[in-house]
Amino acid sequence: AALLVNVSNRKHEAQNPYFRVVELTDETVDPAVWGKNFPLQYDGYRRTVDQVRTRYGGSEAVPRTPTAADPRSIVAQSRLEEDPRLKTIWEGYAFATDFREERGHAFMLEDQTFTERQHVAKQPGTCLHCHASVYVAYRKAGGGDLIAGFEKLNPLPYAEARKHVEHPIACIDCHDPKTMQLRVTRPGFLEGIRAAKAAQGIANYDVNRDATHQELRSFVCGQCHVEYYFKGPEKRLTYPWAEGLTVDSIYAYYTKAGHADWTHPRTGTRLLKAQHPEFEMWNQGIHARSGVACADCHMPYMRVGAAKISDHHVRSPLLNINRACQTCHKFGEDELRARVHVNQDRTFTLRGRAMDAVVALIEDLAAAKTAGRPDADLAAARELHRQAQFYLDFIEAENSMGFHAPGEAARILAVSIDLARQGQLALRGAAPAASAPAAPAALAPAAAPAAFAVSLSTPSAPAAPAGSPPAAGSGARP
Amino acid sequence: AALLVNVSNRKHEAQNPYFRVVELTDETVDPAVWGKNFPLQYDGYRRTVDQVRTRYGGSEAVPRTPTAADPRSIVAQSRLEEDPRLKTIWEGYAFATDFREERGHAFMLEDQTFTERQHVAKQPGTCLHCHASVYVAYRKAGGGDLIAGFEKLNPLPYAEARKHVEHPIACIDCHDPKTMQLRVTRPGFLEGIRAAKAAQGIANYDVNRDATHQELRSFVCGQCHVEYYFKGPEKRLTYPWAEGLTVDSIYAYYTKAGHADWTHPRTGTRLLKAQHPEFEMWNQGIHARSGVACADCHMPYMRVGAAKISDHHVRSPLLNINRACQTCHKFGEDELRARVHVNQDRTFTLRGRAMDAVVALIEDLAAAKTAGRPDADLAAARELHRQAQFYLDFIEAENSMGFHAPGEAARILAVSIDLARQGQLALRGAAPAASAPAAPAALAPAAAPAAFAVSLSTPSAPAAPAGSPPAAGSGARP
Amino acid sequence: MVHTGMSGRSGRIRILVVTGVMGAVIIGAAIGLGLYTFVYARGASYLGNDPAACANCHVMREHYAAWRKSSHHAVAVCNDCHAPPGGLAKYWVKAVNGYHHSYAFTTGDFVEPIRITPRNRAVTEAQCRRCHGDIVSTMGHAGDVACLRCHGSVGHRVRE
Ligand code: HEC
Ligand code: HEC
Ligand code: HEC
Ligand code: HEC
Ligand code: HEC
Ligand code: HEC
Ligand code: HEC
Ligand code: HEC
Ligand code: HEC
Ligand code: HEC
Ligand code: HEC
Ligand code: HEC
Ligand code: HEC
Ligand code: HEC
Ligand SMILES: [Ca+2]
Ligand SMILES: [Ca+2]
Repeated sequence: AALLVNVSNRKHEAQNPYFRVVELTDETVDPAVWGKNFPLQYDGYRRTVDQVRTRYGGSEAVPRTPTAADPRSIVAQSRLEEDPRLKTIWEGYAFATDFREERGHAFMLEDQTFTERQHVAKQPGTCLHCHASVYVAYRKAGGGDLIAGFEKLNPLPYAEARKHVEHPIACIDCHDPKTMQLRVTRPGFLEGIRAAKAAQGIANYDVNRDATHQELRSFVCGQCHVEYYFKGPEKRLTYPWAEGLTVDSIYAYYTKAGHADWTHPRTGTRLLKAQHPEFEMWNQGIHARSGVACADCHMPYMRVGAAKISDHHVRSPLLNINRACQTCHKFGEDELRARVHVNQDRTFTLRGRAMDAVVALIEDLAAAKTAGRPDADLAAARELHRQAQFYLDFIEAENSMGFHAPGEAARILAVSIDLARQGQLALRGAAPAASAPAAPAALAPAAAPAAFAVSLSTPSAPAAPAGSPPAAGSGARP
Repeated sequence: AALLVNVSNRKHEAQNPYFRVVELTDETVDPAVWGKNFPLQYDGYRRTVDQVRTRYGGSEAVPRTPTAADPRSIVAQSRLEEDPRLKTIWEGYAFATDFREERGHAFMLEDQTFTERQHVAKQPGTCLHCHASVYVAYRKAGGGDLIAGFEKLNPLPYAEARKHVEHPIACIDCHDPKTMQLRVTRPGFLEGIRAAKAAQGIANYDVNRDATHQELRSFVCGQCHVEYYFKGPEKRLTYPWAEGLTVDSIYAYYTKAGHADWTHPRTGTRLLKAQHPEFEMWNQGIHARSGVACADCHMPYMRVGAAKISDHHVRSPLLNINRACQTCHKFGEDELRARVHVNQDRTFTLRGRAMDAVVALIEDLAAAKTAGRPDADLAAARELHRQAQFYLDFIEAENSMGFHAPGEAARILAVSIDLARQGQLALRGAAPAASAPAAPAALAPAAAPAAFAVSLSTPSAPAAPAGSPPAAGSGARP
Repeated sequence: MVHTGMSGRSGRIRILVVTGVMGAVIIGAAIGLGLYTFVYARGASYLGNDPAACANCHVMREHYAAWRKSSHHAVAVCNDCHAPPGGLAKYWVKAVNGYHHSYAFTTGDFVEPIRITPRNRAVTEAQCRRCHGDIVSTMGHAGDVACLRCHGSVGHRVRE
């Protein structure tokens, strides 16, 4: 009987889990207003101010004395102080002056506004795309047209553009105010995913029209947690996916585009900086391949009374293992944490090796340059420096310390190490090794099904690896 | 009527899957006799003569014209012809003359007896430990004492010892004839696992007394699918596990022991050859950690009528995905095969890179030697050659092309690449990098629970990684 | 224990439905293996709700054993998840499955591990929502959220 009563009570609650007390329109930016209709989600959303550290993630609240230029009294720990090798690797670029562990969504706007990187370099309005609730601002600036507004704000000086926004990411950036359906509001992703799909032979893909619900549970995150660059004088935010999403295709894209983020002062190498490619790396992992979305782990369902809601306190799943992992993995919390650490510790060790190799190459190149050796002598080594640094940075910048795709992370670091050491050898006159291509053609197709893997029912077998043993090429073979 | 009989048979079978028609004693070597009691298992056992190739495993039946010295009319494909770099890497060692893809258990004795390696080198009786049913032979030779017989046959010339055995692996090597319980009969493993457990602080471990049933489902395979060497003039078969089972601890063990398998004629480096460390690598993988045994995948349960038996046709699980994998993974066969290939293709590509690096170092060393540079100049490079070659070989010799532990395989190859390239640099006067230790101390403890992970109920958290970020050391942190 | 099946319907209709569909089942099964075997293998178990009946077939025993250890053993029997709620539909599904399973079992013509068919997967998904409709009503846009993606083992976890 108890259960019965219990259930019927809940029935009541559940019939209307929330009351629409306010009308939400496509202009309602303020999350507090949305919160009136959805208090549970709003509560979680607000908790992203919490700062708790995990072995490699979360963040640490570091007190500082506010200044006029930077009123923040608390920031996250500095990654540059944690590992000074980063200063050598990024020398001459804004990141070498200030780079911190990232923290919760609540801080995104102030952290961007006040980072030292704003002072050592003139940043464009483009930056706001991923640090503020720009959806309404874009549409206003574009006279109703999202893309037009995007193009208008991008080239403005940051301070100018900053005036157009007031909130960090808000409900409206991921939800349709009428239906609460998930949706993509970011031009960068709309265009990036279209290019990526085109590379797979799918013409003019419209994510809000063509994506499945389960895909959107990751795509809303892919709006920002991706590698990017500013294209041309218009500073158009661009996701380098036209060749595909693997580090190899992204590097190929940049090579074609002839793009460089900065030139290393001591080595003279035109370098690329990778940023937070969580979406790209997740995409190469077993979880994406199994249809597991970002939200499954970072916004797991939680029960509140008779309702089951998505935990809007977006954070490290290691702070919420029970809900984030244990529905699918029936192991204890400590064991699951240990499994993550095994993958992360391994990535961390290889990352250290790769940094040593890249730093060694930098010193060798610098010495050669000071010694006045002609550019022709340095060309080969610089080419290798450029790629080794990007591959290292791709994993260094990815925020799961390898967890999202452990095997792929290790492969990328192994390639980085090889190229950096070959660079040192090139300076010593060794012929560049006729080694395997950096991009194992084999992997692209094999990994492709994962690309936006959501349907477990229709998995596709990989093509035979270009590099596989002569007699073993046939995909037909078991 | 047929139908009815059919059904009633099944109900019957269920209770009583076999009849004991013959009495089996601890002297009954011939599997055909055991087969009278257990025809289903015997049938599977006999099917290990099948030769079917997978992308990286199985084996291909290659016809040859029998000779007096080697009467085999069919062998497996040559790995040396598939990749000639192996000849350079193993130059001066027996493996450079004949090394083939391994095939089913039925061939183990003839393949060992007739391999070219028997002619280019004088092999000891020790070899038989893993290629014949030696259990009864050892006890006979030792006057009832297994170890005494083992010590007696080891030092004999192979041809001499060979006369003591007639069967390849047989039922009695894994089963107690009275109870059919699994048991370990191999001195090499009995002593090896005791040393490994001692390293973990567990004194005089007796595998047949202390191992769980689920552990034995892997240990019976670990009797042979392991790295080994012949210790001292007594040619005692030894598994190098006294420091632990990771490649790092095994390399540390060999360094202490000052052991070398051969000296590379052109480089003068004292080298180590790794052989089939399936047990050690499996042990570092997520499956071992999840309590999944060799037999779960290589001898999955199969239903014959109403009886559920273990498939004694030991082979590549990719030839039996449905039974081997789908009990635990609810994905289609093609998808599961694709997942294996993603890991294997990645390992294969890195293996190629590591081979290029090691071969390049060999050529550099050889050139320096011919140029008459003093040994002092070459010492550092040789040290690096020795380790890079062993790490490469560890994955090259492991027969799952990385599947048993994909992340670990990639790490080991990355270290190999780094060391080989550093060797080349050392020859060019570069100071050896003060790089991270080859053995990330962090991993050992983290991986330890996996060591003989069978109890999921009592997982242990890893120690903090020695190399992890300063502020992140505390194991207490989530 | 949660009751499903005919609850809420009047006994008279019930008997009609049952007898009517009984025929369907028996005929279905009969086609599959002949009346005698149907009885021998207790194919009639398809008509009841007793989980033990499902376990009459040894190939179902692992699931039965696992179900008894599951979070649902006290609240849902096999048919609560594997057959649509009462009415003709229930007996129809049972007739079809009964035919299929009996045939497969008797001929031994099926692959193990047994995998749920897409059709029965849909039945099960619907049953989850039947009991948990309330609690998941807030979840995204129910219908396109597959419960089994995360909760596939609530009924019985056969391995691990
Ligand atoms: C299978 C679970 C899972 C999935 C799916 C997943 N992640 Fe993660 N993610 C993790 C874990 C575990 C970590 C490591 C957290 C830590 O070290 O504290 C992590 C770390 C992160 C971090 C750094 C968090 C921090 O605390 O610093 C970000 C950002 C992130 N993931 C974003 C994403 C995005 C975006 C996606 C989808 C494209 C995604 N994740 C998919 C489990 C997952
Ligand atoms: C509008 C851009 C944007 C979107 C959309 C977005 N993020 Fe973030 N995310 C950020 C920024 C910026 C930060 C860093 C904030 C800071 O450090 O001040 C961040 C931080 C994080 C962190 C780190 C928290 C910590 O404690 O270190 C996680 C985890 C994360 N995001 C996951 C997600 C997931 C999952 C989604 C989708 C459900 C998502 N993000 C969607 C921009 C975004
Ligand atoms: C494509 C989306 C995107 C764009 C464009 C972008 N960011 Fe971020 N930013 C993120 C995400 C995601 C994080 C959190 C993950 C991380 O820190 O790696 C982040 C973190 C940060 C942080 C906190 C961590 C740190 O690096 O100290 C700062 C500061 C920051 N961004 C500044 C900027 C500035 C300045 C620009 C423009 C030059 C910019 N961002 C452009 C997505 C973006
Ligand atoms: C919605 C289901 C789901 C969720 C949620 C999920 N996983 Fe997984 N996980 C999988 C699947 C599926 C696989 C692939 C292997 C398999 O088929 O079991 C997997 C594989 C793994 C592996 C082995 C592969 C590797 O990279 O080593 C680890 C470790 C793992 N998950 C940890 C986690 C952790 C930690 C979390 C929470 C942060 C998590 N998973 C959340 C479904 C999930
Ligand atoms: C989770 C399943 C799994 C477990 C557990 C496992 N293996 Fe394997 N094993 C595989 C797969 C998959 C391959 C790759 C087969 C192929 O490439 O055709 C493989 C390959 C092999 C091969 C080479 C087979 C061939 O066809 O050439 C050997 C030998 C082997 N494993 C032995 C072992 C031993 C010994 C253990 C335990 C110490 C073990 N395996 C544990 C799945 C497993
Ligand atoms: C007495 C030693 C010994 C034991 C015990 C043993 N193996 Fe082997 N195994 C071998 C040898 C030797 C070969 C290679 C035979 C040849 O190539 O002629 C082999 C080959 C294999 C192969 C490769 C088959 C192929 O088609 O390539 C697999 C898989 C395998 N063993 C798995 C196992 C598993 C699983 C166990 C335990 C259940 C086991 N082995 C126990 C010695 C052993
Ligand atoms: C510790 C156990 C063990 C010992 C000792 C051992 N083998 Fe093996 N051998 C194996 C296993 C396991 C395989 C199958 C896996 C493989 O081929 O890598 C194998 C495969 C082989 C093969 C077939 C594949 C090939 O290499 O061409 C030959 C031939 C062989 N061994 C010869 C020998 C000889 C000669 C000796 C003695 C010098 C010896 N073995 C000692 C375990 C052993
Ligand atoms: C390489 C090791 C090995 C060899 C050789 C071997 N078996 Fe087994 N056998 C196993 C394993 C592992 C199991 C599973 C045991 C368990 O889990 O209880 C098994 C199980 C059995 C069982 C129990 C029922 C079953 O199938 O699970 C019988 C009976 C059996 N074996 C008979 C034989 C006979 C007869 C032979 C010789 C023709 C033989 N075995 C050779 C490893 C071996
Ligand atoms: C007895 C259960 C069991 C069997 C049998 C099994 N697995 Fe797994 N597998 C697991 C578990 C447990 C994990 C860890 C992730 C998780 O918790 O789901 C895993 C993880 C994996 C992963 C992800 C980790 C990685 O290395 O990428 C792959 C791929 C995988 N298994 C493939 C296979 C294949 C192929 C087979 C058959 C040859 C197989 N498994 C057999 C239980 C099993
Ligand atoms: C006559 C013997 C028998 C009885 C009684 C039986 N089953 Fe089965 N069942 C089988 C066989 C055989 C299969 C495998 C059929 C196949 O995979 O082709 C099966 C498969 C299944 C499947 C998975 C395949 C599918 O059709 O989706 C489900 C679910 C199932 N049974 C549920 C039940 C339930 C619930 C009961 C009791 C109402 C039951 N079974 C009673 C023999 C039986
Ligand atoms: C609480 C719900 C629930 C109950 C009760 C339940 N099942 Fe299931 N059953 C499921 C789900 C869900 C699946 C599908 C598993 C999957 O695909 O992950 C399933 C699948 C199956 C399968 C196919 C095997 C598979 O894994 O696909 C069989 C057979 C089966 N059930 C039999 C039974 C029997 C017999 C009983 C009663 C003893 C029973 N079930 C009780 C939910 C249930
Ligand atoms: C006949 C009604 C009924 C059906 C059908 C049913 N459930 Fe339940 N379920 C319940 C009840 C009642 C509870 C509460 C049991 C308790 O608290 O012990 C429950 C508990 C749960 C729980 C929480 C306990 C746990 O195992 O984590 C989950 C999750 C769940 N159900 C999911 C499902 C899914 C998924 C399905 C479909 C495969 C399903 N249920 C089918 C009645 C049902
Ligand atoms: C970074 C993206 C993101 C932001 C920002 C966001 N949500 Fe969500 N929200 C999600 C995702 C993902 C889901 C799960 C949707 C699904 O699977 O259908 C969700 C689900 C919901 C749901 C459906 C019920 C549930 O909890 O699953 C409501 C209501 C909701 N969000 C309200 C809000 C409110 C109110 C805000 C602002 C305070 C907000 N969301 C901000 C991503 C976001
Ligand atoms: C993405 C993974 C995921 C999906 C899909 C999912 N759930 Fe859940 N479910 C969870 C998690 C995580 C919890 C635990 C929440 C908590 O502990 O607060 C849960 C809890 C539950 C509970 C137990 C609530 C309680 O504590 O009593 C029920 C019942 C339930 N889910 C039913 C369903 C049903 C029905 C569906 C399909 C409509 C479904 N779930 C889909 C992840 C999921
Ligand atoms: Ca962080
Ligand atoms: Ca083989």
